[in-house]
Amino acid sequence: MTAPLSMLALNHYLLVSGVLFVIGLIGFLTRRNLIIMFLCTELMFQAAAIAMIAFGAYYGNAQGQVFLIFILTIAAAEAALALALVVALYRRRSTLDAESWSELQG
Amino acid sequence: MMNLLAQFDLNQVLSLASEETATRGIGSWAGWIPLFPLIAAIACGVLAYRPSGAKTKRAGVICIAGLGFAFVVSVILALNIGHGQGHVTLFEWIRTDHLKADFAFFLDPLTSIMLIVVTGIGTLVAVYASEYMWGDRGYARFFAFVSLFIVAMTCLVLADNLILMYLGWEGVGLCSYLLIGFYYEKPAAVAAAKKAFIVNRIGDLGFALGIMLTYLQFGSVEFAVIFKQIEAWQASGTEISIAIQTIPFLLMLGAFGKSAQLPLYVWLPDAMEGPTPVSALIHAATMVTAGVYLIARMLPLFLLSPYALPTVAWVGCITALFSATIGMAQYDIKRIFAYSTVSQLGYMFMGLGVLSSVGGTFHLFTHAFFKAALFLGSGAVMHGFAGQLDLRKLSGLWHVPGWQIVTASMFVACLALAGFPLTAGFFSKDMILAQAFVTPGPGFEWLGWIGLITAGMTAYYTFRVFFRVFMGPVSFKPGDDHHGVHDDHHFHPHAPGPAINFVLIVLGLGAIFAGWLGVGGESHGWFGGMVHASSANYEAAHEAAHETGFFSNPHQWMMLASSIIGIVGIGIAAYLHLLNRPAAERWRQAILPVARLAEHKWCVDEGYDLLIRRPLRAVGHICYSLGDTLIINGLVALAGWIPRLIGAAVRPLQNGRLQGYGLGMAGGAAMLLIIVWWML
Amino acid sequence: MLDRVAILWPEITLLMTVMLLMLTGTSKDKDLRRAGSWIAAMGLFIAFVLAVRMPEPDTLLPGLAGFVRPAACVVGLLLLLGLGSVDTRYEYEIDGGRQFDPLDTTQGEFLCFFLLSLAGLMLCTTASDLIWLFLALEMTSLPTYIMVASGRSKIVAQEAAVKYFFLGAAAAAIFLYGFAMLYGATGSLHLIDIRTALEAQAANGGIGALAILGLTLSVIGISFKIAAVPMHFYTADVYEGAATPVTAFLAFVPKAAGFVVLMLLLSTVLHLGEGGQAWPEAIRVLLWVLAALTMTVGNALAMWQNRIKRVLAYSSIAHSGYMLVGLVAAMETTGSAADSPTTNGFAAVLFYLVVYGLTNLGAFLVLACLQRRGEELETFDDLEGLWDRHGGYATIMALCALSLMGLPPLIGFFAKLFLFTSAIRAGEYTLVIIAGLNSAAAAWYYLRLAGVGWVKRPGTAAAEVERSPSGGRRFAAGISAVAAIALVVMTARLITAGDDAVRLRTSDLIDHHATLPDDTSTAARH
Amino acid sequence: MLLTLLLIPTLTALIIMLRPARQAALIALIGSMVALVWACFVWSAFDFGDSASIQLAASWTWIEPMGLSFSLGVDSVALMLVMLTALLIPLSVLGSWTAITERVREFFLWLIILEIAMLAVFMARDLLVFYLAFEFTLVPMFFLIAVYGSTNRARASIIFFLYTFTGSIITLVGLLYVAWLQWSHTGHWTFDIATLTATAASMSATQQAWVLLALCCGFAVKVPLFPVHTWLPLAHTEAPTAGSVILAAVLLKLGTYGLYRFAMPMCPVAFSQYAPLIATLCIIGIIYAALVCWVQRDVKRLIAYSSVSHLGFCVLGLAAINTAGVSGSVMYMINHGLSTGALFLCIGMVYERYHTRSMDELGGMARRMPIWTFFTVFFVMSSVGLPGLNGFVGEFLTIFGAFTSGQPLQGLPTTGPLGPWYAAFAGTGMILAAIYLLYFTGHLVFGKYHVPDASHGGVHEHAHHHRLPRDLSLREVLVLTPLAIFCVWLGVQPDAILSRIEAPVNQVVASVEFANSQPLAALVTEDGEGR
Repeated sequence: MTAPLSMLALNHYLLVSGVLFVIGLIGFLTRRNLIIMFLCTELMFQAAAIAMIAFGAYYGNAQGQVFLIFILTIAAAEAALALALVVALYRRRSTLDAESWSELQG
Repeated sequence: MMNLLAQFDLNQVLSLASEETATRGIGSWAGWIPLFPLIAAIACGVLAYRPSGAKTKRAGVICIAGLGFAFVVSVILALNIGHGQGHVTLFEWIRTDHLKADFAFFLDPLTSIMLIVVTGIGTLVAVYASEYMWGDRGYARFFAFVSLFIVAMTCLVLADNLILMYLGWEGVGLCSYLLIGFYYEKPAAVAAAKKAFIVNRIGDLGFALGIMLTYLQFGSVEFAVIFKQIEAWQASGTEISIAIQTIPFLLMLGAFGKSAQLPLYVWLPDAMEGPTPVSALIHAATMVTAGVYLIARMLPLFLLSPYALPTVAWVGCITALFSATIGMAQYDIKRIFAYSTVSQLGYMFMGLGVLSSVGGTFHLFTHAFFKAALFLGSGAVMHGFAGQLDLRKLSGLWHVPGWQIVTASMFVACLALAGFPLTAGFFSKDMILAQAFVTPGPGFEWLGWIGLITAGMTAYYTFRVFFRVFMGPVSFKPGDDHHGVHDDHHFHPHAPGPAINFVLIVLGLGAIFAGWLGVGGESHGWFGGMVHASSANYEAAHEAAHETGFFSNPHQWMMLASSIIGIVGIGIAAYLHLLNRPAAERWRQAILPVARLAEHKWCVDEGYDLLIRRPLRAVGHICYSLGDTLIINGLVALAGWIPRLIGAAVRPLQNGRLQGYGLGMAGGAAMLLIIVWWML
Repeated sequence: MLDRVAILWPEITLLMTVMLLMLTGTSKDKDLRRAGSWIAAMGLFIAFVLAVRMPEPDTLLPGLAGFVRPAACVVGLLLLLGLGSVDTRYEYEIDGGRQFDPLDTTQGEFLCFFLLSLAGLMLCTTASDLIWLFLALEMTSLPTYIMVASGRSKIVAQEAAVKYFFLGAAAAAIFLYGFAMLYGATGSLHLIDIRTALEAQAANGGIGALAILGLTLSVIGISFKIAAVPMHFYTADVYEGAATPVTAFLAFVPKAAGFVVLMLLLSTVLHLGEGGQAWPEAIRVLLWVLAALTMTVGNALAMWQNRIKRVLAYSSIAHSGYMLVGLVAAMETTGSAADSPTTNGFAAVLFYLVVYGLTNLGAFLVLACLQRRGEELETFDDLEGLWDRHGGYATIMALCALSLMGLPPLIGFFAKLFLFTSAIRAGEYTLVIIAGLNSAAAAWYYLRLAGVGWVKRPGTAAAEVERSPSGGRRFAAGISAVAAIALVVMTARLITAGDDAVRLRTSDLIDHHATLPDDTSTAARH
Repeated sequence: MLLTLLLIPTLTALIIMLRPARQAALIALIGSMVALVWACFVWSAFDFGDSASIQLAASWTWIEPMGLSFSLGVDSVALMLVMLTALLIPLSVLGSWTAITERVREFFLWLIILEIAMLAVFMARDLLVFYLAFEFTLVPMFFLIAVYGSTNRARASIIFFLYTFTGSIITLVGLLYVAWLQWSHTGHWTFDIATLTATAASMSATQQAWVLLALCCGFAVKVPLFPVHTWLPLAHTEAPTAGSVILAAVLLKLGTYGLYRFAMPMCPVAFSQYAPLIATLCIIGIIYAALVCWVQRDVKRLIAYSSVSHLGFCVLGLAAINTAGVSGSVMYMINHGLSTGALFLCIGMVYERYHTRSMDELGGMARRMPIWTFFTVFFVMSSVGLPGLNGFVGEFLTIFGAFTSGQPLQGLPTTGPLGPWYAAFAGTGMILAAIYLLYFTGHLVFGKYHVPDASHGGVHEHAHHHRLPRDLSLREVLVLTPLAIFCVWLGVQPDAILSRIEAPVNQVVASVEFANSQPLAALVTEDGEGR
């Protein structure tokens, strides 16, 4: 294993993952298209993955990377599910606009 | 009721061995007196509810038998009691370790006098009513209530402790409510009954608080214990605490409520709505004298505080004067006699107040006879003239055939009431007035002079009624009460029957000869002896009176002065209402404003209504509409609405838009992070 | 790694049943397809038998699995009964002569997702590290998204699925980030190592800010599963959109998984608070605020609803709030012998979970059993005069509603009682008062729910209400109503089991990490 | 022994459920009569020698870790209230024989369940069993009002339920605090009333004040003390006859019994500290409710407000903290139950015939219903407090207690926070009682006879369902006579009850006096305190 990450380098990685997470969150809240919204959630997942890797490197043990692998698998599963759902929705409402789905309220 | 009978545990009553005192076991007979009227009450009650009850006279007979038997026993007791005392305990009533009150009777000469008055007049009224009430739908019900009244009154009089007296006190209040409201279909009667009960209740509150304060100071409510304690204190000369001195004032409140004195007299004139026998029995002779009996019984306690008896005297005097003035201006015969009763009661209280307990009680005794006669006489008039009571519409009854006996007895009773020499009223009133001038007390001379003036007024208004109704040209208009249904134009009065005449004769004789009981011997004859032997006697100031009198002997002087005043009063009445009736109208015009005010009873009723009843009802409305529905329910509804308000605040966020939810979640998460960050 | 497999037998049986169901689900033979639910029931029963006998896993709360897994299986069985035949339209068409096409049928798959989600819940209980937690949570929630989407053919089901999926994914991202920060603060993913690291940090100068923030983020993320306040927005729409049996499933399984994971996560900082308090001050305040907000908002919003499913949705939010009170109360610090089971916060939460699961299930299944013109019941006027038309259902609904309200003789009261006693023991008087006032406010709509069937006469809408075909639902609803009364007798055993379940793992066991404590006592307990 | 008293009504309830609706009333009557006979049997088995101690106790462990055991036991005060309940249920069943026409079986079912709950409350020796039954009485009462009430019954029943439910939850928190305090001292959980009272009495004054506040929240709402009484008139006007009889006669006594059993012994120092405040609330309640009574036009609301005013006396007796006051208050609980219950029955009988309760439409019943008039005037006089009838003894003793409380009585040092002025103001309540009750009698019973619309009155008598005679039928007389006999018996012979409840009352008063005289050194150590 290479020398563990110095505190300074760790902060850089964490900064990147933080920014990535916030971008994902904002994208999720603002973009109307369902697929884009799903991609934003994927972005948030990856932000967490980067943080995981950074901490793994900082502590010099591989647990972070193990966790990454599982994050990717779950992200893939969710992608499959999301796309299936989006296809079903498109067949029903022939629009991908998130605003059209507001029948249930109160 | 049946249950009550079982409780009486007959053998105990009959057991001749009475507890403490050594009289010839006379106390145990006392138990019988309330028992018989009670049996009569139950029997009449049962009769009242059987449909056939109204047709037969049986109820009247049962009631007369019950009361008569009680009267006989009372007379035997009065003869045997001499100057001793009797005591019998029937059963334990309230027994907590603090408060002990048994259903026990205490008998002494004062009680036996009262018993004679109550049962005697009661029997006579029952005889009168058996004919007077005949034909009325509630015939049996009337006699049930009358006998229940006698039970309550005898319990009151015989009670050996204040709480049992309170039972009798409220019992008579209940019976007067039921009897005043006897014609329950007349709204005026129902209102009068309600008014009587409530005003009495105000007095009873004072009485109840008085009982509690007595218990607090003396540790017991039984007379024997209280009097023994007072004697011990007087012997040792211990200083009397303020609390003890307030007890008489509280008891006085109760007495004035029941005996219709100044502040609480308003219910008595309205009580005339009830049947006349009721007015005669309850509102003239027996119930209204309960207040006098209470003060007479508790006289030693009243003597403890220097200001109690003078207040009693002054209230009595002012009430006498006040109601005499109203009495002069009324036109309804029964109302006039009602105000005269209030006035005479004022005299009795004055008598007690000026330490002439003999005078007070003797006046009570004689008043019972002649006032009952007056009421029953006016009842006969009312019965005969289809409910007509207005003295302007009746005249010259003396000449109408069959009405001579009524007129004669009315004449004798009026003489007694006016205090004509040698009649019963004369002797009793004279004792009171004489004592007023003699006893040293705050302004007692003034009392005497006011008493004399009121005596004059009494004479005037009594004979105003007599001359108007019974003398002068014969002319009458029937009233609207189609008791005996006759058509109007050729109406002929229906003369009173034998029962009514017999009772009027007996009462007339009583009105004359009752006076002699209190004359002779050094202390007012047999009657004086009896009163002095009881707890109500008061010796001290009596002998000292002889030397310093206005003339050589106050009694001779007073006899002279009051007879002059009486005759003058009668003379004026004769002139105005017999010889020159239009002159009466001219005099009335002369003092019109005062006359009209007096007619409206000095607007006391309206005053009470304005000052007390209406504000209370207004407060009631405010409490209900504002207090309950608005404030409390409002607050409760508000408390109920808080969760809904929070809901309303949060609800817009639930608008169903996906990104709206996302925003909500992100915002919430951020807020929580800030809180946690702030906590670090 | 092999030793961990030894404790996973119940989950393995479920997975095998899933495989079997996938095969039978698509077979041409009609009655083989219809037998799917029986196979699932058999699988669940075997899982239950195994779960009871499993040895204790070597995790922070070793006893937790022994309590939650059997309970999950029991409630799972009832849910399965309640499921009955979801989305039977395709089956009708087959009967009506339509040519069977394996691609279109959803019956078999639906049961598979059902069992997978349950397996996910059971996996949560034996998690010993963050990865396992994350996977188990995702395994619980992913199948539910599909069940919501395919459970009902109406469009609202798809809308509910969309909302549920997207917000779920976002929440997952949040708690994943939290896990990352937790890993960053302690350098290990194993819960036991995290605990020792945090104990060390607590010993010298308090737990680090990164660890606290990591924990907060994960708590917020997981609170989506239990529908705690900031994350509660989806609940009403999803519960209303999904088919009623699915809603019943949603009301229990994700919530149970959420609370189990919360307990495991929070037990890393249990008893590490400043000055010997149960929680670090920041975490205590976080949980306190979550509990108070969830209760109040849940009840407040439930007041306004006129549709029955939305009322039950908001009432389930409120119940999460009550359970959070139990979390705030946590365990007695001294762990002394006198520490009676009834003042142990975590035990109260577990007990409440089981009781809430059963009674809420009953309420939903009554709705599932009835239908109006083929559609599910909507508003209160559908329920009017239920007593005159379907006496049994009115009684079940009344019993479940009154038990949810916490009316004394029923089991709901004892559940709330244990919460109150543990909160009082922890000194959280204000929270207890808030919980009390909340359950008083909640009484309004529960009373409306219970009383509407009895008090009013059947109106026009209610006249058309009649029974829905499947028999299983009636039986399941009946059992849950009986549980509301009969469970009172079992309270003593249940609460003691709960108390043993949440015994914190003492630190001395950590060194011989590898050897499993062959504690035979766990088997005997049930 | 006591458990069978609970089992009999449970058995009746089961039989009612099984048998057809026609027979429900009969079964309910037989069941409640059997319960009454058994209650008399319990009365005879009860040894009044040491009536202060808990007798006929029996207990079964229910939730062992919680220390909760289903334990029953009764001292003479509780026995009196058990007898009152056992007496009133058959009478109200008989009273509503013809009143209920549809959903008959559920009506009698709820009535019997209500009886079980009430009996359990009075017989409970375990705090939680008391609380369980205390709250469970709400459910049958709720359904009785909601299903069988008159016009806006839904609102009234919900307000009734929520008002009491909220109050009792806060009481639960108070009780749990005491139970927890006991656990933190001794280390084992128990809800036995005796042990908890001992622990509670040793609490510090501030703790006692808080616990007292919590207890009062629940019980004050149930008693209806002044500010929290508005649910009672609503519940009464909407409840069916049997419902309002039970509500007035027994359910209100749960509050006063709670104050007697828990508030006084558990927080003696705080209770005597706040007794003047409680007494003032009672007096305001007495006068306020009496004045409001006077302006009512709806007869049932009038009697409801009169109950608020009367129970003000009852709690005043408790606040006096001396033997006379407390025994007067216990007497009052029983007397009020009898007389107001009977009044509601009388009103119910008129309502059954003319279907109206407002004084504007109805009046002068005396002419057509003489027997009914006798009973109504009799019970009015009993509740006005006429000596010789039962109302007087209770009322006089409570006012007497308030009067002598705090005054050095002849040789008997009585502690007690009140004084003569409290008694004086409470006394005005006696006058106001006379005013509004005679206002009621004046309108409804006496005065001119008028009926809603004459035809209706006539038609009604020959109306389709039960042809009620114009005056009282034999059944109705049978309902009222036992109550009348009890009123007279308690009025003439109050010793029957006073002597029997002397011991427990003295015990409670002594415990409060002892606690007050105790220097507060024996403070609860502070570690038990939470954060």
